Amino acid sequence: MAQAGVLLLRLQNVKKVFNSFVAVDNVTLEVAEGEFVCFLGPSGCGKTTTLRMIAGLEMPTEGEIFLREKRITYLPPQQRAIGFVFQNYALFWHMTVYENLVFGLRLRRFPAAEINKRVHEIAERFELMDLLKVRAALLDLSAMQRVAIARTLLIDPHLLLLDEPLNNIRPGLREMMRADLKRMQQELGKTMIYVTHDQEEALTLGDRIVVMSKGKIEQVGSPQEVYDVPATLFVAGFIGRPPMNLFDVQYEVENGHSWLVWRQHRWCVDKVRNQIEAAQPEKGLVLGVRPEKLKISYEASGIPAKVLLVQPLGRKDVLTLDLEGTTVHGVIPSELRINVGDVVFVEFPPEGMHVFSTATKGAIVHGIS
Amino acid sequence: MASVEVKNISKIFKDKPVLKNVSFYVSSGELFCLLGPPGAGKTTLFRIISGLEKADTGGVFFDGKPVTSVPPQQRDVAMIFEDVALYPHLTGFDNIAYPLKLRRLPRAEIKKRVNEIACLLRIEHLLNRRPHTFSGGERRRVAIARALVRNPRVLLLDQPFTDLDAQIRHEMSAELKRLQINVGQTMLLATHDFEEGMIADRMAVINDGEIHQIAPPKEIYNSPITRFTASFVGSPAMNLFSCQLVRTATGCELRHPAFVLSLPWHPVTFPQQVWLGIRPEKIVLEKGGKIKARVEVIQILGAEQIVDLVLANGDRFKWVAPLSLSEKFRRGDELEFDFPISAIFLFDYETGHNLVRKEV
Amino acid sequence: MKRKNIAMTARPPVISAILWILHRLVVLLVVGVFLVPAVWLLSISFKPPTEWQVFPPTLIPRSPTLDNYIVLFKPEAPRGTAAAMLRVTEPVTKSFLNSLIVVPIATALSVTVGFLAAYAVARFRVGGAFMPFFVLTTRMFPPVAFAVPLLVYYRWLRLIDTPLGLILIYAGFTLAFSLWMTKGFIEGVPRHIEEAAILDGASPWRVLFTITLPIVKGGLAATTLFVFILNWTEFLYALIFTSTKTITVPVQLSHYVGAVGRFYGPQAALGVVASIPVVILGYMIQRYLVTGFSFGLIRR
Amino acid sequence: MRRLVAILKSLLYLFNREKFFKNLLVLPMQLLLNFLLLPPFAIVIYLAFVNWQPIFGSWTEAPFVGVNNFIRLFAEPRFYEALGRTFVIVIVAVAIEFMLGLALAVLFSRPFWGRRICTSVILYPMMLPWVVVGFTFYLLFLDHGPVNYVLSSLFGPSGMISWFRSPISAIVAIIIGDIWQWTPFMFLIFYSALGALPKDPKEAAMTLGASSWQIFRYITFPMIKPVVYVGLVIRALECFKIFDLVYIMTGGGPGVSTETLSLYIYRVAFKYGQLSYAAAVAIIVLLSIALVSRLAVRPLLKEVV
Repeated sequence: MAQAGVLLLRLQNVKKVFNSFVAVDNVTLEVAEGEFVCFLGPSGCGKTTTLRMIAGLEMPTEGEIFLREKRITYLPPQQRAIGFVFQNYALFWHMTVYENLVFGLRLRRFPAAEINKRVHEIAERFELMDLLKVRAALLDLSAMQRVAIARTLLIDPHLLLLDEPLNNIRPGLREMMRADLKRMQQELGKTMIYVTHDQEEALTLGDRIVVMSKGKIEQVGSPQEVYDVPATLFVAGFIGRPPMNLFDVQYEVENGHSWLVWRQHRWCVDKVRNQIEAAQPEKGLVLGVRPEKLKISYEASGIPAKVLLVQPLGRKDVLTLDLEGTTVHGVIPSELRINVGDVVFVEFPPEGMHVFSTATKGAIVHGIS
Repeated sequence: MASVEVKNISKIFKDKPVLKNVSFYVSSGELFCLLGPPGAGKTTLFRIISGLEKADTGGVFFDGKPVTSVPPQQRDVAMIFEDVALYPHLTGFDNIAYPLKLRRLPRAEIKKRVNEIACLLRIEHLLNRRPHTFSGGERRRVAIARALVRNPRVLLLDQPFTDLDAQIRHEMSAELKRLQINVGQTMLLATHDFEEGMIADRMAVINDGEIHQIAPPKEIYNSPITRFTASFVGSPAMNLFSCQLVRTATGCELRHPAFVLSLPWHPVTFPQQVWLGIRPEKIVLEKGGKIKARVEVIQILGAEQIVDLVLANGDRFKWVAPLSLSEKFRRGDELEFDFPISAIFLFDYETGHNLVRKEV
Repeated sequence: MKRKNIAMTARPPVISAILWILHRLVVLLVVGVFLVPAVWLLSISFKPPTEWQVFPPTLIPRSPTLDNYIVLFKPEAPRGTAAAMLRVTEPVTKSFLNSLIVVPIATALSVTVGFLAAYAVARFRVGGAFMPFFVLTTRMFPPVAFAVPLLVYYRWLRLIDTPLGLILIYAGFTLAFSLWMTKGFIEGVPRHIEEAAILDGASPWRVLFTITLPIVKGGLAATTLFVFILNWTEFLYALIFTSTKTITVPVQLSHYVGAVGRFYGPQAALGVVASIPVVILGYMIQRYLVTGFSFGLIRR
Repeated sequence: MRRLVAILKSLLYLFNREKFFKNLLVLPMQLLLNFLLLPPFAIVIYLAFVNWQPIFGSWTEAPFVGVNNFIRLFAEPRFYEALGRTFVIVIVAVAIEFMLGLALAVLFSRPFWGRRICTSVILYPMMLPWVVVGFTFYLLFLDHGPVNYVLSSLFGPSGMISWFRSPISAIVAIIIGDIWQWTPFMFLIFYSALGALPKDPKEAAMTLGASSWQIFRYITFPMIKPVVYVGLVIRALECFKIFDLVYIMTGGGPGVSTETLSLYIYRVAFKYGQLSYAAAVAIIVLLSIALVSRLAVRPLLKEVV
C-alpha cells in the first residue's frame, strides 16, 4: 500500500518485546523513495523503538526489515547507511562542528579535497559557515539540530530517520524549522521518517502519517485521511486539537426509518443504514463530531448549551460548552464575540458526523448526509 | 489574595542587563501572563518577586506595601518551577501538607485542607504515592495543590507546562483558568508559548528584559504595537516585508521589490524604511491581485492548510487558506493575492514601533 | 553524491562466538588473579604450624585447624605445641576494642563536619571553587612528613596514646573525602526543590534537615562506609601516635609480624579477621562508588 | 517576659539569615582543620631551624642552628636514593595500574552475566588494610612460597628467586603488591566514567559507520580524558606516600636498598629520634608536593570552573 514510486523500505510483522513488555506489536509498513512519513503517537507507543529497529540500534524479536528488497533485519547499523537524528542531537560534544561533519566521510576514507567541498556545500545550506570552529557543546539548540541533520546527510544515507528533533525548540522558532525541513526534504528528495508526539507537527510535515498506539499501527494515511476519515476511535481522539467530541448513541429503527438517538435528540441515518447495520449496532455506537465542524450561533436552531470557558488562540477561539451535562468543545473564528455564561445553540452537521462501533473501536461511517 | 506591583525593576547579571526598568501592576485575583522567548528575563523577574533574588534597582509591592526587604520565607509567595520540584522523598499527601506543617497547623486541619485541595484538582488517588510514579500532568496538579493549599498572596508559574505533550498542555492551561475563577487566586504565568498565555486576563510581552506591550491577549493579537510582539504572538507568525515608504497625494505608497501597494492613509511620522505586516489568515486569494507568488510548500492542518509562498525576489511568506480552496492550487502554481487595507500594519524599520495612522 | 559503501568486515557469527568465549575466559582469569592472594591467606590461617613452611606449598590444608583463630583471642588457652610456640603476649581483643571505638567516632565526626561544609560549598560557593581542591591537598601530603611536627604537638598536648588524639587525626585526614563525595551527592539535588521549600516557609536549617538530608541519605551512608574503611585500614598514624593503650588492629598485626617471627598461622588469621568487616562494607557501597567516582567531570 | 521573647525572636531571625547560616556550616571544618594543621606547620618550621632530639630534653631550649639541617639533607645520599626509589615505584606501578585499569574497564563495559559479582571481586583489594596486603604478599613471595613453586615448576629449580634477598627483586615484589591493591582504584574511575557517558553519541557514530574500535578511539576515550587525568594525578600522589607495604614486606631491607621516602623519614624521625633533621626533610617534601599538586590541579580547575 505504498504510494506511487520505488519501494525503498519494507517492515514485515515486526515485533519487539522488552522482557514481557510488548513495545512494538506486529508492525507492517512500506515506505517509497522520496516520501516524508511521520510516526505519530503518544509517548510510549513504540514509535521510537520502531525507528531504532530500522536504524539497527535495536534488533526485532520477530519479523523482517527490507531495504531495497535486501534483508537488513540483523545487519549492524554501521552497514545500513541509514541516517539517524537523535532527540538530543547526540553530537560529539568534545569536537568542533567541522570535526562532527567530517566524521562520517573520514571513516569512508574520502579524499580530503572531496570532504572539504561537500562540507562547505552543506554548511552553506545549513548556515553553519561561521560556526565550523565552535565546539559542539557550546552551540545553541537550533544550531545543534542543524549540525545533527547536516552530519547525517553528508554520508548520503538511503533514508533519514528523525526522533522528535524539534522537541526542545520554542514554538515560534519551531514553525520556521519545520518549514525549512519540509522544503529541504522536497528539494533533496531524501526519504525521511519523522517521529513525533505532536499531532500538529505530523499533519504539517508528513506526506503520509502512521498513527501508533500501544505498539500497534492504528492507521496509515495522508494528513487529510487521518483527519477526515479516522479509522479508529483512538485516531479520532488523538488527531485534531481540541479533540473530537464523542457521544454514546443508540441505533433505533422506527416506522421504516433508522435513527441515531442521543438523549432526546435524533438524527436520520437512512442513507448509511446498511453500513451501520452491518457493524452490529446493538453492541453500542459512538458518535464523533469535530469541534471545528460544530455550527455554533445565537439563533435558536440547535441544541442549547451554556458557555463555560473561552480560550482564545489568536485567529480562532476554543469554547468549552456544557451541552445537557456533557462537556463539549467548539471552535469559532475570533471575530465572533461569544463570552462566558452565554447560552448558544449547537448544530451537528450531518457531513461531519463520524460513527464508530463501541465494540471494535473501529470506524463505521464518516458523514451521514 | 494580594495585588502585585513591580516598579522600575532592573537587574544586571555578569554585566549583561537582564531586566531593564520593568514595571507593571497585577490586581488581586487576576491571571496575568508574562510572554517572552527563553532568556527574556521572565525567570529572573519571578525570582525577584518571590524574594529568591534581589533586584539591583526598583521595588516589589504586595497590596501596595513594599516587600523588597521581606525574606522569601515570610513573603508568602508560591512558585511552580519549570521542573516542578516535588519533594521526591515525600508522598503526595506529605508534599501538599509540607507548607502547612511549617505553619504548625493542627493535624486534623492539615488533613481536611489537603483532602479539600486534592479533590478540587482531582488528585485524591495520588495522595499516598511517591512523585516518581506520577505522570507529567499529575506532577503539575500536585505542585499546584501544594502551592494553593496555603492560599499564598501570589502564585507564580514559571513555564510550568513546556515539556508536556501538546494535548495535556492545553488541558492544564484551561485548568488554570478554572482554578482562577473558583479560587480567585492572583496568578502570574510565565511562558514562551503564546497559545498557553491567551487564557490570561492580561498579557505582558517581554523581550531582552524590556516590556513591549501590556494588554488583554486579544488586543495584543489584533493590534501589536511593536514588530517583535507582532511576530511573537500568533502561529504561524505574522508575515513581515521590508518596504520603502513614499508619500503620495492620496496617502502613501509601499514599494517592495516584488509589489507596490497604495494606502488611503499615511503614518504620522514618515520613516524611509518600514516593515509591512499582515497576518497569514488575513491574506485574500484574488484574481488580478497585486501580489504574485509561487506555491512552494502546502501543509494541511486539519480544518486549514498553511501554504508557503515565495515572491519574485525570493522573499517568503505564509498564507492560511480554508480547506474549501484546496482544489484550486497545487505546488508550483503562480497565484495572485491581495492584502486587505484593514489588515495591514506598518512598523518603523529601526525602532520596530507601530506607526500611528493619520486618515487623509 | 556518489555513495561509497563502507569497507567493513562483516563479522560472521563464528568469530563473534569466539570473541564471546574469549571475553568470558579473560574475565575468569582476571577474577582468579585477584582471588589468589586472599585464598592463600585463608589457607595458611587454617593450617597447623607443621604445614606453614612445607614445599611444595599445598592449597588445601591437610589437617585444618582453628587454633590460629582461637589463640588470637585466648592466648592462655593451652593447646598443645601451637600455644607454646606462640608465646603471644596480649590478646587481640584490646586492639579490636580500640578500633571499634576510635574508627566509628572518627568516621561520624568526619562525615558530619564534611557534609555541613559540603552543603555550604555546594549551595553558597563558600571559599570559591578552589576550596574543595584545597581540602583535597590535605590528602596529598605524605602522612609521615606531617607526623613529625604533629608528634611534638601531641606530646605537648599530652594526646599521645589516647583515643581522642587518634579520633581527631582520623577525622581531619578523611575530611577531604567526606567533603568531596557528599558535595557530589548534594549537587545531585535540584536547587529548585530547596527553593520550593524556602518559599513554603522553611528556614535554611529546616531545608537542610528535612529536604536535602533525606534525599541524599543513601549517598551519605555510602560516604560514611567509605570513610570507615579508610580509617579502619589506616596504619601509619596509628603506629606513631599509639604505643600500648590504644593500638588499633593494623598496628597489632604489624607487631605480630615483627615480634612473633615465623608464626604465619596466627598472623594470617588476624589478617583475615581484620579484613572481613571492610570487605563486607565495600560490597555494600559498590553501587554508590561506581556513580560517585566520576567526580562529575563527565558532562556535555 | 515579652521583651525576652522579642530578643529571642530577633536572635533566631539573625540565626537564620543566610550569611550567618553559611559561616556556621563551615565553622566546624575550620575548627578541626586549624586545630590539626596550623600549630604543626609552625612547629615543623621551628624544628627545622634548631637542632633538637627528644633525648636532649625540652624542645624549647634547643639551640638555633640555621640551615644546617637543610645542608645536611641536600648532602645526604640516602635521601636521594630513597627519593629515586620512590619515583621508580610510582612511575612503574601507576603506569601498569593505568593500563590494566583501562583494559579491565573496557572489558567490563559490555554487560555480561555475573558482572556485578566480578566487579565486587575486583574492587575488594582496594578496601583491605594495607598491612594485610603487605603481609599476604610477604607470604606469597617467601623462598618456599607459592610464587617460587610456580617458577620452579615452570623454569625448573634454578628459576626460583629468593625475593627478599636482592634489592631489585624486593622492589619488584613491592610493585606487584601495589599493583594488585590499586589497579581496582583505576578500574573504578574508568568504569564509572564509561558508565556516566551519554549513550547517544556512540549510537550516532554507529549509524555514521564507525566500528567499535573507532568509537572508542574518537568518541569514548576523548570524552573521559578529564577523569583519566584526575585518576592519574590522585593515584600518583597517593602512591608517592607508599609506606605500609614496604614496612611489612621488606622493612626497607635488605639493608636500606628498598627504603622509600616515607620509610626514610619514619626511620630518621621515630627510630633515630633526629626530629629536627626529619622536620627539614618534611618541609622539603611538603613544599614539593604542594607545588606538584597545585600544577597538576590547575588544568583541571580551568576545566571545571
